[in-house]
Amino acid sequence: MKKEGVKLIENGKRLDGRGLDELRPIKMEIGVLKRADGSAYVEWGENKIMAACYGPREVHPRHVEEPDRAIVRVRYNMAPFSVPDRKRPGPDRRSVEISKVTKEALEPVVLTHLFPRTVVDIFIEVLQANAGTRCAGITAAALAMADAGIPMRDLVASCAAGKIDGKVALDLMGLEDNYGEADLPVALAPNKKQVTLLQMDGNFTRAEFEEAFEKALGGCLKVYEMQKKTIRKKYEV
Amino acid sequence: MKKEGVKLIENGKRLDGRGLDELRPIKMEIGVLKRADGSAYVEWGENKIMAACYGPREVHPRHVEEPDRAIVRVRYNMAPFSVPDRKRPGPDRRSVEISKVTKEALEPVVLTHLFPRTVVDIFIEVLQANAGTRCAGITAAALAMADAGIPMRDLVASCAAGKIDGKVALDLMGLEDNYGEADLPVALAPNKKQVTLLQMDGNFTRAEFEEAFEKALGGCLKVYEMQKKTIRKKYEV
Amino acid sequence: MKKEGVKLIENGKRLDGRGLDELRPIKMEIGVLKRADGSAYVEWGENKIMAACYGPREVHPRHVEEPDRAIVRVRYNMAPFSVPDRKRPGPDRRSVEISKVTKEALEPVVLTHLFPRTVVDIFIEVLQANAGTRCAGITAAALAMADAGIPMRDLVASCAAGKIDGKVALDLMGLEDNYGEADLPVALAPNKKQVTLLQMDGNFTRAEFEEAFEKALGGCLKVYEMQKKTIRKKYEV
Amino acid sequence: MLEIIADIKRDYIKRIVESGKRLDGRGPDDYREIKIERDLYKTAEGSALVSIGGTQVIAGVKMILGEPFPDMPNQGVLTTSAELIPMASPTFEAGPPKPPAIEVARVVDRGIRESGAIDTEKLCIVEGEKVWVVFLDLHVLDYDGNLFDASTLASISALLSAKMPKLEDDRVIYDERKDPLPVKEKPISTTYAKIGGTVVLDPSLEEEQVLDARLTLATVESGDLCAMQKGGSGAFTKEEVLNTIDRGIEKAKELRKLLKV
Amino acid sequence: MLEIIADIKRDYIKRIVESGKRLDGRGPDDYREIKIERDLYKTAEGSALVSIGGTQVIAGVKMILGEPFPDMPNQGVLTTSAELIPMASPTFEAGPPKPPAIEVARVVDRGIRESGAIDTEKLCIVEGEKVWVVFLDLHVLDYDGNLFDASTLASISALLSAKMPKLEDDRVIYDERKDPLPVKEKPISTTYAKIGGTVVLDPSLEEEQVLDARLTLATVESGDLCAMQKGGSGAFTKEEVLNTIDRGIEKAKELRKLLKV
Amino acid sequence: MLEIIADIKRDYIKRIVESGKRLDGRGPDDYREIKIERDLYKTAEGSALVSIGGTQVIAGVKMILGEPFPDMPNQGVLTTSAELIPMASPTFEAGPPKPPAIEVARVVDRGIRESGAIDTEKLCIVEGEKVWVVFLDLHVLDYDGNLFDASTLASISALLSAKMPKLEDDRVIYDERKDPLPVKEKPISTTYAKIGGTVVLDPSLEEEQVLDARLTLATVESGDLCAMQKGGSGAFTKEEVLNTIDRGIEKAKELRKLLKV
Repeated sequence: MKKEGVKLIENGKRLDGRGLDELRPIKMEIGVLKRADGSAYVEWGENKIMAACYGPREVHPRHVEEPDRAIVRVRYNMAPFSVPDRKRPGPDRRSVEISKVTKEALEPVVLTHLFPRTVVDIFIEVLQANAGTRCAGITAAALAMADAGIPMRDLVASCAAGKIDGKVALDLMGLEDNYGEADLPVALAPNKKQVTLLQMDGNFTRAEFEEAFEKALGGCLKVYEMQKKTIRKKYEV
Repeated sequence: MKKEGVKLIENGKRLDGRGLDELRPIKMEIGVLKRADGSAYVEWGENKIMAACYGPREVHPRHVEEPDRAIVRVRYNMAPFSVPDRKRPGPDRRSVEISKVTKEALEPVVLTHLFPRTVVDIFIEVLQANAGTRCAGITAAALAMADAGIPMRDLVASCAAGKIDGKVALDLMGLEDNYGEADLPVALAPNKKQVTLLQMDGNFTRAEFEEAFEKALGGCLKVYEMQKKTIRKKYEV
Repeated sequence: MKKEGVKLIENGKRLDGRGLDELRPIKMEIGVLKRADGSAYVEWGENKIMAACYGPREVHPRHVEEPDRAIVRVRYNMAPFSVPDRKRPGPDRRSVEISKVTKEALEPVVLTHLFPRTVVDIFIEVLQANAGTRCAGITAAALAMADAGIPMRDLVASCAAGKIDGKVALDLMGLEDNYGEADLPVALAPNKKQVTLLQMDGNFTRAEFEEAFEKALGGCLKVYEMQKKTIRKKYEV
Repeated sequence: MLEIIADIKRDYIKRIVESGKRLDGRGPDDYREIKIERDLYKTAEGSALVSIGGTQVIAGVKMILGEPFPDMPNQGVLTTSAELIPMASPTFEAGPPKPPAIEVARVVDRGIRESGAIDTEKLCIVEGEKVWVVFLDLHVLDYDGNLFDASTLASISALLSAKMPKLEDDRVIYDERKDPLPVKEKPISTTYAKIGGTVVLDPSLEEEQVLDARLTLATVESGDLCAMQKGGSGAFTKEEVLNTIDRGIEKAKELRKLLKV
Repeated sequence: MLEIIADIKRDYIKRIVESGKRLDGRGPDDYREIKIERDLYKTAEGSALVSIGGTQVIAGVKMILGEPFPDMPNQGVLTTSAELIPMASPTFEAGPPKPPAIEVARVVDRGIRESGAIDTEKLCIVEGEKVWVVFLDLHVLDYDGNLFDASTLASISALLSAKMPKLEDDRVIYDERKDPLPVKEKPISTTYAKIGGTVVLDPSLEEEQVLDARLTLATVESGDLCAMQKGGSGAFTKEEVLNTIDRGIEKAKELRKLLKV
Repeated sequence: MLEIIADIKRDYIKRIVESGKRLDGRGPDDYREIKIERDLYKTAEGSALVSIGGTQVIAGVKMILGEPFPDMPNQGVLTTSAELIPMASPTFEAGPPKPPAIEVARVVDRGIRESGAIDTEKLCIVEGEKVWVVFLDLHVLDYDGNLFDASTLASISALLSAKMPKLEDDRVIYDERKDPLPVKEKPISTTYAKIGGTVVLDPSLEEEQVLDARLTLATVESGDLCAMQKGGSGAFTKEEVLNTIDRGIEKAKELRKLLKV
């Protein structure tokens, strides 16, 4: 996955001019779809992500419902035109895994015991991808859930940190992900500081991991502030 | 789809000797299968089509049944050996679309409100294909439904018209379909002159369209006469 | 399937040193899995087979259950690494057929009327294959069923005979199967001498068939003795 | 109970439409508001997001190298797919395309193909061996009725916005795009719904749910017809068909102006 | 209630069969009426429609160019498939072939393959590179019992009627067919059902529904056996097997005469 | 009723774990008994059967010739799959891999890939054209918890036992294997379960059924981390994560000794 030979940091700046602790530009909007119960659109660097939430609603097929709580389902999907090499429609193994960890990143904040025998369905569509789609997707999905009025004990904000040219850096973009040495996507439920997503690949020493982990958690908190502002704006008249 | 360079009309006659308003030879037979509730076999030029009807019967899976009416389902299928280049078994996109428009061509005449929570299943098998299989299939299916005793307010007869060498012509056969300029398959419930199928591809001016449409409707009426004769013959002793 | 040009018998001995009526070495063990209700592991020459039995248990999906008896289901599966040319995961046509005949080889001995509306599920996994996996699988499956305590009127033992270099021989191994002239797998419920599996391919005269059939039945009886010993050993303390 | 409400609603919509009005106040030949945004996604060779009222459809164009069909050795290949993703409606399910998605893709494809919208001969690189394959992917984000017109409009807009990637020794360089995709015709689709005895343009979702029959026609700039598709469990009379076609040919002229930006 | 009726019917059929008679008046070694129509479909290289009583099966032969298997570089390839289309029975469902369809295809295939019916070496065009691939497709139109024998009879009839398409510079010209497909053996399948203690030929649908076990054998012209398959949830005794085989070998001789036309 | 029992059991297990004990008497950093058997199947290039307590996983290595990925023309290819066959648990179903199987395969794959366990450059035969493709198939026979660690241990053991088949004029001779597969790193996976407020190593099936969250980490010989995966519907605090990682790095050293035989 990781390759050598490309210089990713020059004079303390990254290829897109960012410092090591800087996020890419992020835009958020909610309530962008008519049919869905809640929706959000997030642009995060060159990522463009739409998320929708339906529910709580009846479960089909019936036999997967739970008698004492709601279930949460997530479908992460990439549009065929969202990557340079066209993606064949339908789930591949990568998107199945991301759907699973995204579900497990969001479920901890949902008050599922309030609406048994129902489902909260979350759909994430990647329209343009450039590294970090799972973090942007989780962030958008949390907004869509809030927009839908799903009873939640907290929001979820997500951000990654990684390692490029031997240094720990926040929020890798496409080229950095391709030629960097490690990536660590994290999701945080900020109120109780709960880590709900944690994945890693590449190579970190114990110390580098801790540094990257702290950085990613810091990124989550910045993302969280933007989420709150976005939600508040909706209720301003 | 359409190509140039082949002469399809010479001295007012088409490649198979027909005039512009002539149908290919058509043979019809009903009650040809033992297990089906109704069945029909139609030879239409070089098309050989079998249709069967089962129902009204219980719906599986249960959740697609309708509380106030019967549903109609159609499966149009080509046998692997029905075309020069062997067709892989199973539905392709073309046969899924033909199944859908065929269903919508037949459903308007079925008295679905008389038998709620049931299904009328129609199966069309193309055994040899040579342009016009959907019209022949609809025609055969209507016979199979009549043979099965499905309560219907009317029959459905189907026929196409097209454009070859710049002229509007009835009932294109294979070569004409390949090298012609337009095709317009139509289905008609003759009693109330209801158009239940209408598709078109190619190029028609507004005037050509009207001419072709009239021709196709005329073809439907001829087919309808043959259908009635076929059904009557069954009850002659 | 069968090819010429390889000498399979020399001085009355087969390539692996066996005589014409000799079985390959067979090892059997039961109760080898924790989760399954019953299980068995069989090594038969170079075949290594695991079988598991679950049941009688509730049927999913519900609509396939039978109101007056248990159903028996069998899944015969080859691990990807069980053959020199990696097998793609998932059922192919061969394993679907073997699953079906295996089910029909085992079902005659199950007292299905004692536990209506349930299922006995049998899973056979081929971990290393070298001709004769269906016979080894049936033999292992019968042991797993016994281990699970499924009420049975008899065991089922299975063995094949074939034709190599023009001679009838017991229990063909891989090379013999590839270059031999016929193969006849048989399963026997020994108490009432009931033949529950019978397949054949290749070329047998009527007389050769009878000789091979007798040989295969004799092989079943030897396998049956080993099965009984294996079960008994479990209850020795 | 739910069914009784549905019946009442059905009757209500029918009565309104038959009285010459519509639920949202439109006239029988009015579209809902139409918006077209072009070239939104850098990863695509071309793209457009079209909304008609609450319906939102993205069309994305991707190009790869491939082989021509044996019977058309000197022509590029067009492949159209549509996904009715479950985001877009509570009734859409994940999984392989179902008949409605396949119908939309095939009707859009027919309009583009039969009108000769793409100059496929210009997509030939080596005759009989190597051509451009154009994937046109329709991604329905929000479904509020009339997918046919929104999808065709998004498709032709995306094709018009598409730039061909650079080709270097048989490698496609997606980062460098220059020449526009050769588009030589602009098919426009107009869709009518028959509700009771009345035929109205651009059915909303609520109108679609009660319609008897649907007629979609695609026309080219000359006003000629290039594709047509009837849908729904009801029927049209001959006169309704002819009359609807006249209305559609007129309306397409208006709609075509939206493409000129 | 339905089950009680089913039980009564089962007992009734068993009693009749055990008394040496059958529901439709046949003897234990009688086939129902057999009809063979050959070469019905111009689009196929060969075809046959066989009916045995109410059962109707079409076999169609199609040929394409392909590669040989690596371990048989000088031999053509045979691929046999069966579709139990939902037209043929209220119990058949659409979708990928289920175990009964796969079993029919594989047993028919085995009979043809193991008898050496097709001279596959004559289907080699360039050793190791290019051979004819023969698709044998079984299309069951009406299912009234005993698919095995009807399918094998249709298959061998279709193969005997097949003509090879012309080959011109690696292009297959399906319109021009001349040489017959090289067929050198005619396997015949006979199927017996064990009902109670009795074994009868050619089970009808009703007999299949109550049978304990089934035995199909395929024989070649010399009377040798080339394939066999037991089915059903019951069992045979050794003597029943041997006795049934003798009956099948005799019966196949009769049946083989139907192929000479 | 069943649910009440489940709730009681859940509470019971949580109370035990939070008191520093476990149902089977282990301490919080104890594995159940681990057994590794290597090179069991002659048909595989390499194989291992690993059991951790009642969990049994086979890893099998098969190699074929294939093409490299365009962006890595001089490297062999690794493909990891996992099958949770229905033999292994009453809750596993036949069919294409479901999310849990895909997750196991991807996490194992990530550990092997990111640690550089296989020297993929040595699997290149002709740059850009021909390389060895290594299939690593995980076959779960018995599921009693902690598939991640059993699967990674089986995988690396199978890779270490693998011998490359002989290559003769582009034909793979599977009967003759000689050189070992080039393995240059040995990733070890350790999995922890958070149950109530406590984090314990190697969850058994019963513990998995009640866990709040799961953390799997893969480390290399230097103690560096190469892969990590959180699972489960609950969450970790930052401190729990850091503390668990320290425990996992230590434990991996112990586990790595099992590979030296």
